[in-house]
Amino acid sequence: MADSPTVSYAPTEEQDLIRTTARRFLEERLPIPTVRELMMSEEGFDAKVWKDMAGMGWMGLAVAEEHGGSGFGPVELGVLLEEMGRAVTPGPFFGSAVIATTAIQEAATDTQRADLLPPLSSGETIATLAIFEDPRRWSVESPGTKAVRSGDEWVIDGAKRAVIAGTEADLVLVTASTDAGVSLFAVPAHADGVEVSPEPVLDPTRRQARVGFDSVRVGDGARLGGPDAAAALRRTLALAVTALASEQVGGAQRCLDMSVEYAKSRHQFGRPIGSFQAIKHRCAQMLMKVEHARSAAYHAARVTDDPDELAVAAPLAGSVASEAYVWVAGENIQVHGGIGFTWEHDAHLYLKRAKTSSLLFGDPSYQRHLLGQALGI
Amino acid sequence: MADSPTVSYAPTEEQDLIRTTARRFLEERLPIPTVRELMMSEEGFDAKVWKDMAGMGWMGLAVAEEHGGSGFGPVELGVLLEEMGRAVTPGPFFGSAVIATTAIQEAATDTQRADLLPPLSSGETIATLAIFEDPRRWSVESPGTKAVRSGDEWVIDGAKRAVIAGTEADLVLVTASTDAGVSLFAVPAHADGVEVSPEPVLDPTRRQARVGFDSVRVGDGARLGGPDAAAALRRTLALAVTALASEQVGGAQRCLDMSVEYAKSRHQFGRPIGSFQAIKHRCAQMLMKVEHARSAAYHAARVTDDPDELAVAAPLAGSVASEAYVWVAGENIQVHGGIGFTWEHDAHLYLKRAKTSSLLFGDPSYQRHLLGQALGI
Amino acid sequence: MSDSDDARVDRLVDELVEAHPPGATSEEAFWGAQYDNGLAWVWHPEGFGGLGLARGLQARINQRLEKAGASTENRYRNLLGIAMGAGVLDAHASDEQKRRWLRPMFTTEEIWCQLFSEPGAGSDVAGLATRAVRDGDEWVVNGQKVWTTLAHVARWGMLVTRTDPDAPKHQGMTYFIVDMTADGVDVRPLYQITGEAEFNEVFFNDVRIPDEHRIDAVGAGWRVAVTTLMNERVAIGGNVPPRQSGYIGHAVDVWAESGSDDPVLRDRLLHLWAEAEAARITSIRANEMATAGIPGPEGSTGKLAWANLNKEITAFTTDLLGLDGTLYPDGYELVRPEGLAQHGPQKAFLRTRANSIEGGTSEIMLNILGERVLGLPGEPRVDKDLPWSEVPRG
Amino acid sequence: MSDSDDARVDRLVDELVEAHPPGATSEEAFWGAQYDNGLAWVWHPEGFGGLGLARGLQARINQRLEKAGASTENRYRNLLGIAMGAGVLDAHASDEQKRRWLRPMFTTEEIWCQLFSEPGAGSDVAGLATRAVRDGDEWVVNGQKVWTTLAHVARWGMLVTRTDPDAPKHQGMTYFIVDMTADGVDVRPLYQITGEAEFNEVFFNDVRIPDEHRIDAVGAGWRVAVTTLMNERVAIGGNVPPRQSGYIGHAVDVWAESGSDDPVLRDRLLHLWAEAEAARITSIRANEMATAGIPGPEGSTGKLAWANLNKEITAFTTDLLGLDGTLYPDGYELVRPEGLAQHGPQKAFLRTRANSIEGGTSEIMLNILGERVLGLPGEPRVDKDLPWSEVPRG
Repeated sequence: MADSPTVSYAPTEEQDLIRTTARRFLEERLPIPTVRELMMSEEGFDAKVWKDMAGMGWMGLAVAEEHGGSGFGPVELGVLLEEMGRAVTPGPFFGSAVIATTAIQEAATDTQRADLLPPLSSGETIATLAIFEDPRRWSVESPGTKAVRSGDEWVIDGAKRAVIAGTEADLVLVTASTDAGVSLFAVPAHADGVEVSPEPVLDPTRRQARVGFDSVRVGDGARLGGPDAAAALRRTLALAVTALASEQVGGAQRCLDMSVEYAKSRHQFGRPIGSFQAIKHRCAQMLMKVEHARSAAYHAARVTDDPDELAVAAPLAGSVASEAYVWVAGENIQVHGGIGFTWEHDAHLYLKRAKTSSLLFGDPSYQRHLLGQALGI
Repeated sequence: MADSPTVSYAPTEEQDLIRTTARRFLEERLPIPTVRELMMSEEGFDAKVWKDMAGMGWMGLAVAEEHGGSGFGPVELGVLLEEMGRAVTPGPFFGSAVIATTAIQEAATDTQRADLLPPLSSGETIATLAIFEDPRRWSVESPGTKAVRSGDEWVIDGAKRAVIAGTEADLVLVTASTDAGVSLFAVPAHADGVEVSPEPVLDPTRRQARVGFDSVRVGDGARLGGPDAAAALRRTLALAVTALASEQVGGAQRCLDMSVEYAKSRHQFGRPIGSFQAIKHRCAQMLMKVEHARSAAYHAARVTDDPDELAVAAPLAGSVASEAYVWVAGENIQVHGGIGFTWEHDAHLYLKRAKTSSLLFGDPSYQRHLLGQALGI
Repeated sequence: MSDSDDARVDRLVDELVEAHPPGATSEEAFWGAQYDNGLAWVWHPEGFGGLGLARGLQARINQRLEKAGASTENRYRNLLGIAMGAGVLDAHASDEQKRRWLRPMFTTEEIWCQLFSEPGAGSDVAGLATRAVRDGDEWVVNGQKVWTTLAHVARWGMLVTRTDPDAPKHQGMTYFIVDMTADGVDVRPLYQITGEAEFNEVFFNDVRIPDEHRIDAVGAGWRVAVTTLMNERVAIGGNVPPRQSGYIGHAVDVWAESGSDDPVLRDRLLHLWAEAEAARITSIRANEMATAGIPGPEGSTGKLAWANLNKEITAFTTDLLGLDGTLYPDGYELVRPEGLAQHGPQKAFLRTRANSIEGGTSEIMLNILGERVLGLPGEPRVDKDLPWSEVPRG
Repeated sequence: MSDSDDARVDRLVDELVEAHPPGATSEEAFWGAQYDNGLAWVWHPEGFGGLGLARGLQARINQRLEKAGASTENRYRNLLGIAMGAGVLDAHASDEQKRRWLRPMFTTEEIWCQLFSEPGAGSDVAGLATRAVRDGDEWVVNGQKVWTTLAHVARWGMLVTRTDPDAPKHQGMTYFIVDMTADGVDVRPLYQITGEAEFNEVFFNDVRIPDEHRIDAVGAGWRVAVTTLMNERVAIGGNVPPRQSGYIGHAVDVWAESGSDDPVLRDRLLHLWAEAEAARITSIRANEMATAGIPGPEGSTGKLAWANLNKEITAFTTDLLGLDGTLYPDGYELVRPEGLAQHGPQKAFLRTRANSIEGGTSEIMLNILGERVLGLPGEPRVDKDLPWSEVPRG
């Protein structure tokens, strides 16, 4: 077994700046009360805030400058997502600026990139990746959705679920089986035959849709990259899992902070509850899990250029961060007792985000399965 | 799913009597210091004590009176084994009086029973069941050991491992593949071609041997029961797991008692350590696990006449009691701190017994696999 | 309980049913007659819904009534009154108070609720801060209670208040029955993370309670509260669900529907199944022991075990749904639930998070197991003898 | 540390190696010369094995020495002396004491051991009961210490004693360097559940220590002990093992050898692999932060994490062996182990049970994380200000 590449985990000044700027923006523009309003609203996000996020250059943070981005990489994107996770930021950012944008970067031709990325980087266009169909199948291979050639067009039929940002998207990237394998097509959300139905979601800060394709016709140029996009799609998911892990760390850290704060101030039996070992040791274990998740997430974000290492690091981060966040978010409710179980308290926003995130790209045991494949175990 | 049969778990007066008598005998004749001597000795048990156990009627406790036993059942045997587990009683009792005796009761013909059981009930003969070969295969089907017919004899070739009481046994019951399936043969330990090699064991209070069979010739009468003993052997193992569960409960309860005792008397920081939640809550969790294991063990011992229910109850007891005992025995060391890690302290005797017991008939996940088969899950 | 008692209650039940055929009698009327015939709480004295017989006989009476087609629904409809309130009145109230309250309680004409927990007094109920100040032959109550079931439909509330802030916390409390329709009582739904409100917050703003609605002596409130909670235990214990029912049964169904053959998930399911079954048999053993009058440790582990199991099982079931586990079919509508609706897996996952908090947190249950069952020493107490007003709070 | 310092130590190392070619010099002689040239503990003052430079430079020196073929084995052979004892002497001892002890310590001519833990003082080291009574210019010591590594080969022991039983526990202690060959010092092997004795019990029976072997003031023993333990932390931290090494590497090997394809075991293995790798990266992050002078929470979780992981991994590996997991190939011979022998899975399973006890129990580590890292309040202390003689013990 080769040892892991040596990388530095300490943040650069630039990364610290991204963090402080992001935290300030989110505290001012998307404080929890605002998040709660949006999560109960029809749209689920605020177009004005979205525009201003774009103004901050967030949508193009990890996009090349030639495509209207700032040319940063997964580490900087991770810092931003950590802050968004901390603030349970609602809206299509993850679906569009992370997943869909990555898919285009990984799968599309140069011309297609030059065509599609700028409006995404500027936030004018919101895109989504529609890939999953069977609720327990997270593989990109041979989707049930089919694309058939007819003349110089493709006709797409099928249905996708768990389409993050599907309700907000103008552009749908959809995977479909062709004779050549699995291809990725860019389809306008308003194209004939495309039906987007919002789903009732456990985590109302991150909307999902089912998207149906009924003989949807697109030109040949709508196929992103070559006939077989499987490898690009696998890499896209690995990068999505890596990015999500940073968001999970941010949320888990916030849960730990809430618990520690409460354990210091809440008194029962004439003592702060944090002076009882049952609570103190729980918080200490939360700290350990958060730090382990952080390590796995930071590592994955730093090795994305090394395909072999990413194949190990991404599912490592996915499984560790998912389990840590779900556990910490649950224990945060327990530390708070009754109040933590109320709608008015914020603890549940994190639990719902945590549980959802642990399933979006495959549950921890599926992530471990991928890890095992990479390790030859 | 049919509900479980209604049974009573409360002990009868007779069972209470068996318990108190057993406890007194073991405290007088096999106190821990004696156990420690025997566990470091060549033989590993005391023939004199064995004789006196026989005198108490223990070897025949669950054997029919017509075969020299006292005609009690698995519940009474469970009570006795619970006490033996509490005392980490060394010697071949479990291998001979439980496993081998059960195998004969389940597999042998009336004549063979009438022939073999009396000397076992009286303790004159010590027997063992040699069944396992591959370290991770606990199924009775198609062993590698073969028995071939030659004239009016059988010729047995093969090797068995993890033969409990193999070092003490006069009579070896060995499973072997024949054209008809898997058969069970009774072979004298001193027969030509039988080689018994003692193994160095993790739990020195329960000895094991490898037993080799090199063209061992036995008469046709040595085959116990019909040509295919698979069903009888499966039932034998289910009953062995059931019996072992009671022994595990006795050991686990003793670990809990040791921890509670120590937590009350041991002071650190001017307080009994049991007043710290870290220790108090640990002990409470030990209590819960012990009680759950007891429930599963008692239930299994009470439903042995109902094959369908035993198929559920035995692996239930096997998995729950194994996990509980291993965990409780480990935590008992933790509660004791440094002293619990020393050879001179008794905690390790229980840990070693617990770990060994959890593997003898298949680890907990194998037991759960059997449970799933019975439940259709 | 002697056979003659068995025979007697059997006869009385038969007579009751004959005189008031369940089919032809309104439930309220039937329950009134049941009360008048001493078959409501058979261990209560005659004239107060009982016959002064053994408590164990009530189960026999209820079974016989159900067999005869009579409803025993009132025990659920007015759970806190019939299971807890009645016990409190029986033990601590004056005959006049019992006469006023027991019969309409049993007929469910008057629903009861319990007002103990407060925002500042959760695990530490004895730390409660709701004040009652005497004013002539009335008491004036100010404060807030939480986690109150049925408060929005209740006529009467069992209320513990602080009447002497300068006494140590366990003293200086007084117990009242408060009219929930009185001025200054404000009941608001308390929404949970499921989006439903099973509970209420109750605010008391200068609520006046006549002194004759005080239960037991001034300052005896903690003793009365303990009686209430003990009756809660008794009420909550009792019949054990069948094998593979409830959440684990649901998990098995979801597994079967999923058609999955993933061995890792299967092992997790079987692990939970085994733990649940062992806990279930433990409850059966506990009941058997309790009936035989030998309460052992088996009895004390159930609450803790089921809290953990319900949380783990429902979390597993949600995972089993895969991407469907990220959905929430009912949506978050912030409503009061209709009765005891069967939860889908996702709502069950959220709802069970409270199982390790409600009715005693798992941390408190572990203390109880450690101290009361295993006899381990308690924590050093910093609040026991201080005047309540000087105990640090927040 | 400035470049000129880097350059200077590089030059001094080169000169040392040139003057005493490792190949042609005995280890003791070389280490002696290294000490005399101030390259032993470079942050010590000149004349005491150092040059008064930054501590961080020592790593650079050691690497350069190793590259030049010189041995740094003494740091392991005399771990407790060179890693801990030297720090204590540097911080608390007189120049005369340093001159007496530092050089032979570094050359390993005199091995050192640490005498803190007692049967009655485990997690609560400050509760120790070994008495030292002044008698003229000597002290007479009686008591027992446990878990002492190397005591059977050590010449000197770092000993904390109780000299004033009537002072509060953290006061009234005094620190000595005791001659392990003195009359009345009785060293006995302490056998573990593995059947091996890595540790010793040390009994003191009227052992006389000259007052000039006292470290720091009478009553300052706790302060000196804390210095020792802090040096222990520094010593224990440091280089992180490569990925999939140690117990998890062994588990993967056993898995591969077993040829098993059991998906449940595979998931368990991968779960442990992931946890171990996350903990390992956390240690790397911790080192990076520490080097950068920003000690964060990463640093404090390692001991706890590895204790749990080592126990779980070795338990898993034993399960992986199936029936072979019930064997104990080495047997229980009650011997002192030869060096740091590589354990088979079963012995590793037993040995790691102590990982959550030795060097601070996991319960204590959780307190430290909770209180020092997260800033949670401590337990109410019943023993802090009492005279030690009145603190309940046992």
